[in-house]
Amino acid sequence: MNFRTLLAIGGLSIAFSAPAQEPIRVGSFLAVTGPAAFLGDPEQKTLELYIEKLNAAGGLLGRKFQLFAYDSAGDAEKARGYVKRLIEQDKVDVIVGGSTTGETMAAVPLAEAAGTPFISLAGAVVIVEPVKKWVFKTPHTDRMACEKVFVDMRARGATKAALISGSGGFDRSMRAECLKVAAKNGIQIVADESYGAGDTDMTAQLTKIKNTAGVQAVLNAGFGQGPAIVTKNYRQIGISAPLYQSHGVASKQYVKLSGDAAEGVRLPAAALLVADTLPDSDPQKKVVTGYKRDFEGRFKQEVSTFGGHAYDGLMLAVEAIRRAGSTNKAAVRDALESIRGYVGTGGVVNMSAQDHMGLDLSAFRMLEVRNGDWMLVK
Amino acid sequence: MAFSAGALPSASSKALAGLARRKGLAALALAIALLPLALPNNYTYEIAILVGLNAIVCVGLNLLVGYAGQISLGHAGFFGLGAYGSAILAARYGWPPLASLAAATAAVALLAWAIGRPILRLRGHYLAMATLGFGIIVSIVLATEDRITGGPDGMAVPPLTVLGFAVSGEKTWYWLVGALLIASVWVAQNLIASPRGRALRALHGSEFAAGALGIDAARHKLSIFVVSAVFAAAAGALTAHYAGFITPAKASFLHSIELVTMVVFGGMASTYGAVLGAAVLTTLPQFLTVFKEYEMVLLGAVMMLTMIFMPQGLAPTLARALGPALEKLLAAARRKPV
Amino acid sequence: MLLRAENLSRRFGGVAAVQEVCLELEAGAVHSIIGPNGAGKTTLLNMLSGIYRPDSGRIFLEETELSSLPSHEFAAAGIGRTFQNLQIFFNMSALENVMAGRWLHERCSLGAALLRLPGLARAERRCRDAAAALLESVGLGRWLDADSDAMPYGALKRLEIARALAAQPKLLLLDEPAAGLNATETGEIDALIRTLAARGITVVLVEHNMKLVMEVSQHVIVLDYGRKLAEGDPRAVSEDRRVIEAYLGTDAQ
Amino acid sequence: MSSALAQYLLAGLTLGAIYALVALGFAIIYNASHVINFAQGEFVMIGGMAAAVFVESGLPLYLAVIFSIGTATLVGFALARFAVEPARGASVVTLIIITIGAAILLRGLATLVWDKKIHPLPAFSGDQPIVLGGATLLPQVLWVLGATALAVALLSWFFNRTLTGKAMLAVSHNRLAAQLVGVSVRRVLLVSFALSAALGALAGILIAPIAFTSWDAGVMLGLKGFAAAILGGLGSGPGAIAGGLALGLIEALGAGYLSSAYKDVFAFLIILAALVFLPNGLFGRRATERV
Repeated sequence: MNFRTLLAIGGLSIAFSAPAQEPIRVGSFLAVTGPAAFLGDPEQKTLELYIEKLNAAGGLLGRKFQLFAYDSAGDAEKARGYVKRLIEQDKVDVIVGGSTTGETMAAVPLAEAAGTPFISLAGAVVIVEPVKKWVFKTPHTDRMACEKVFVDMRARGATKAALISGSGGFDRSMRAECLKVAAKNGIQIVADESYGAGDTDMTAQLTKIKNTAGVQAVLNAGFGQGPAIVTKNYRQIGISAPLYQSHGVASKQYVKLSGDAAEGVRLPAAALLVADTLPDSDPQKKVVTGYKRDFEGRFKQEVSTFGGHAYDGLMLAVEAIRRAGSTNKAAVRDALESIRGYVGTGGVVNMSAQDHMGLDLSAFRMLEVRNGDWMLVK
Repeated sequence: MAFSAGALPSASSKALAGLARRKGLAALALAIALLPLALPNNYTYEIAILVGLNAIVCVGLNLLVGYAGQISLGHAGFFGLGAYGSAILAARYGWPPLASLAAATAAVALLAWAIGRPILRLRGHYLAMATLGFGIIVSIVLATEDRITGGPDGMAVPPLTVLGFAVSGEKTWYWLVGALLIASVWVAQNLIASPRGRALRALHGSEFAAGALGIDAARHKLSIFVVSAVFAAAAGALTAHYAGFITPAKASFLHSIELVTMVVFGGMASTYGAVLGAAVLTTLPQFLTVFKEYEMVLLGAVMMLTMIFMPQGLAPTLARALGPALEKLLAAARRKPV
Repeated sequence: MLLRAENLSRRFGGVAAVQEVCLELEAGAVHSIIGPNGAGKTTLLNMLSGIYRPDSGRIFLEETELSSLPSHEFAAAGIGRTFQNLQIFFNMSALENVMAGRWLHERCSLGAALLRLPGLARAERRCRDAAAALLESVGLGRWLDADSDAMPYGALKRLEIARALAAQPKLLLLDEPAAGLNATETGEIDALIRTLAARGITVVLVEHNMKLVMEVSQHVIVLDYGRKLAEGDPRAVSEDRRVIEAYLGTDAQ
Repeated sequence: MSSALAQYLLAGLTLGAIYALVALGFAIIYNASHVINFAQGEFVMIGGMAAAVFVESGLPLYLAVIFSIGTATLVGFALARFAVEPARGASVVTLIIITIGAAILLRGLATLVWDKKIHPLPAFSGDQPIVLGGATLLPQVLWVLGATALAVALLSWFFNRTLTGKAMLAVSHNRLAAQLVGVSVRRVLLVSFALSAALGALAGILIAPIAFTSWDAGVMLGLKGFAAAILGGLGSGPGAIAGGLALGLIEALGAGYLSSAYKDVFAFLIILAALVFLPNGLFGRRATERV
């Protein structure tokens, strides 16, 4: 008898002894540490919190949920390894994870090959375009963010804009998308600067933008401390054109870091950021205030839209399993694709065979910093 | 001075070394042949394959760092260039992956030769800085030229095909990587046991004395620099084709440090040490991941404690500890009538 | 004339270590370079072996000019040496140290080394035998497989000589081979130098032990403050008044 | 001088001053032990993070600064005492791996003791930009430049006028000789780590109001500081300062006039070129080895 037969017998005996109590296995790989930790950290917390809540409420289909979560540290190779572990060893029913686009794209071929429903929490449009059979995503795409910003720029009479972006995956991807869709939205990009990871001063780049003729608005694609430094430097050297940030800094922390310099900065973001000021008629009001209360109550830290993406991902998976009535992977996948009108923290999701994200521009709200807080721009 | 200063890897347990050359290779082959019995699923195969690919890089890097005593903190640059070179030729220009792999490796060899000529004149920490700078330049270029490389989010890489057959599935890859690792170790040990290998070790021992024996330091350093770059580039290209995906993180400064750490951790100037170092440091995070937020602290602590208590690295320390016992055992076996 | 050096000079910072030194070394003889500490003996030796490039002056070995070449070219031309501060390859065994010395005669291509082509294995056996014989000949037979870092100082001194001899030099530069040795060991070095000379190897000896110098050399060169003070046969030099003055009170041997 | 150039120069000087402080830390430890301390960047992080957290907990800024420098100094001392010293006699590469392990450990500890968030530190004297020759600067920049100059002056007094400082210089010139005249090489090692940690922490505190701080803020600053130390010539104090300022200026001017995406590439290319022509850096001692 060899090792493998032993293992197989072991596996069988477990399967026979407890068929009904077999939990629903939710797999996750997130950048809990590393440079994208500010994404992975709230995402992980959200998943843990809601798996606990779901189980406390009795689980689903008479089964409890079990979370298998690994820290990929934002490293695509690690992510690949863990996804294999989730699929092969932990035998998960669905994967909700992938904080960054790089991690997600490294995992996509594995999920596709194994036929495991995979809901990504990363931003770039390449994840769902072209559509991949088993891959879905919850956050808005970077292309939508560009379009939302460009539409707002035009509304304020600007046609010539400058870009400044970081060197990370999110930043570079958004920059590329913005360059692609600028002309279509009537915006001409007249300056295109970047800064590196860990850079401490962007006045050189901004001075160059300031001295570029005709700049009427500036868009900064990036996350982490970079955008806050850009914001401070922007005010320091006295550029008067309006400054836009990306949804990458959609958290209170950005406002706190930038201080007064953030006043008047606009950015496209999900309703979650302005949960309390949403009118009661807003369809998302209930969901976003509920999530905000749960998260902030448990972790004593402010919500970010990133945690919201994880919430949406988990809830979509739960909804799909509920609709499918089992954890049969193909059935769950089909159910995911058929979800319409699901109200999440990111917007109202309408999935289809052609759209594995299901959000449109209306899901993005244009926010502005006023008196140290995010406000909806009417 | 600097890097070669301090304790040189000792030549002790030489009786073992001679034995190790033939028997060690056989033992490695046996281990690779038997390991699948302990690999229950494709995930564990994946880890084994990554260990093998990292070990190939480390065996090559050890020739440079451990034997020739020249530091490189930029080998991830070669790894990344091999990976991206092959990926780009295959994905964007439609080359058959085996040809793209060979072409990328050859191109990296040429590049290593070109940059090695000026920078290998530097010593110790200055050489470390120069190689580090090279690596950083490579990773920035790979991340910035996103139209060709896909940027920081990486790019998809077509699977490896040999004579029209796609190499796919973890098991196939396992045997391929296993065979390549054995070949790498064999080649590295051949080199070490040759006059050229002695010349390299002589350079490490004393560059003055080596020169006085007619050994051309510049030429030898350059040739071993190129050889180790070829190991890294080929392993990089293989990794890319295996994973089907590559990101600039594999060319980063942190990955370079990781590679050197594997070599030193396993034990410098020991080919099996390099393999052991790669195996331990590749699998360790997989175990530590269950400790979640303590993972980083534990990894750092393991690295520090190992190097404090086994400054020569794992393999030489183990060899010294087990060596006498092993010799006694062999002697006893010899005494017994067969 | 085996080696000719013209007007060699070398400065370090503000210090002129060697100034305008000319040398003519007859083949087959033992030449000694003596002088007080700091006289420039080792600097001169370093120039003769290509480790330092002279600021000015030229070096010829059998009419081939070596002046601006790197040290390994000096070795290839036939100049071998040992070092005042031991430069043993402590990462190798005694035998491997000597085998490394055979590089000029046992080199191989990178391809042959990587693939261990059959010819290489044979050459390696030859190399090993030659190295073992050399170690025997300097009286290190019992240290053959020893780790060099485990050998006593006296043995290491002879190991360096064996290693230098492995390259089959025409000219062997010995930098203080008897320094730190006791009388018996010095006697062995004395005998060894005589054997080398008898085998037709030209020797340059830098040494503080005057007894050894007087016994083995045919030709003595005296340096003082980087300049050549005197030269000639040992007796003539030892009676030279300037030499006695330079040495007065500095060296009781 | 155009206002753009003035702005670039200012940005470069500010960056350069921080790099110089980090580079000085590398130089001091290198001189005392021939170790390249890859945890130097973590000292910077500890300084910034500790100060930010102390301020958040309600401490006045000056106390937060003193306490955080003290914290970092203790960490530096502990690193030397419990990790580097027990491994004395190990090869230099082994020691480097130990410091890399220490860097990982310290980053991990920072996420546990504090958190993974980015923290601001209030500027020492406000955020109102000062206009100067067409360029604008934050008052914090004056603090950075002033404190760096003061630190350099104090260091030069310490090394040239105090017994401990002189002992440290002696060890860097000739360890054996220093030992023979009664200098405790062990003590020099401990002092050098503590001093470097304090300097690193100072850099971290000075830059935090400009660039914020977080558990991984030390990685890039450590790397750039190492590059600056090498460019200037390892072990040379003036070299570390010159290397730091040069690196900062190259980056800012490269970003301003060439390409901001490739500014680090220019910086490293210039360092490579400099090393090819000056293999011991700008101010490095020529290594003359006795044979």
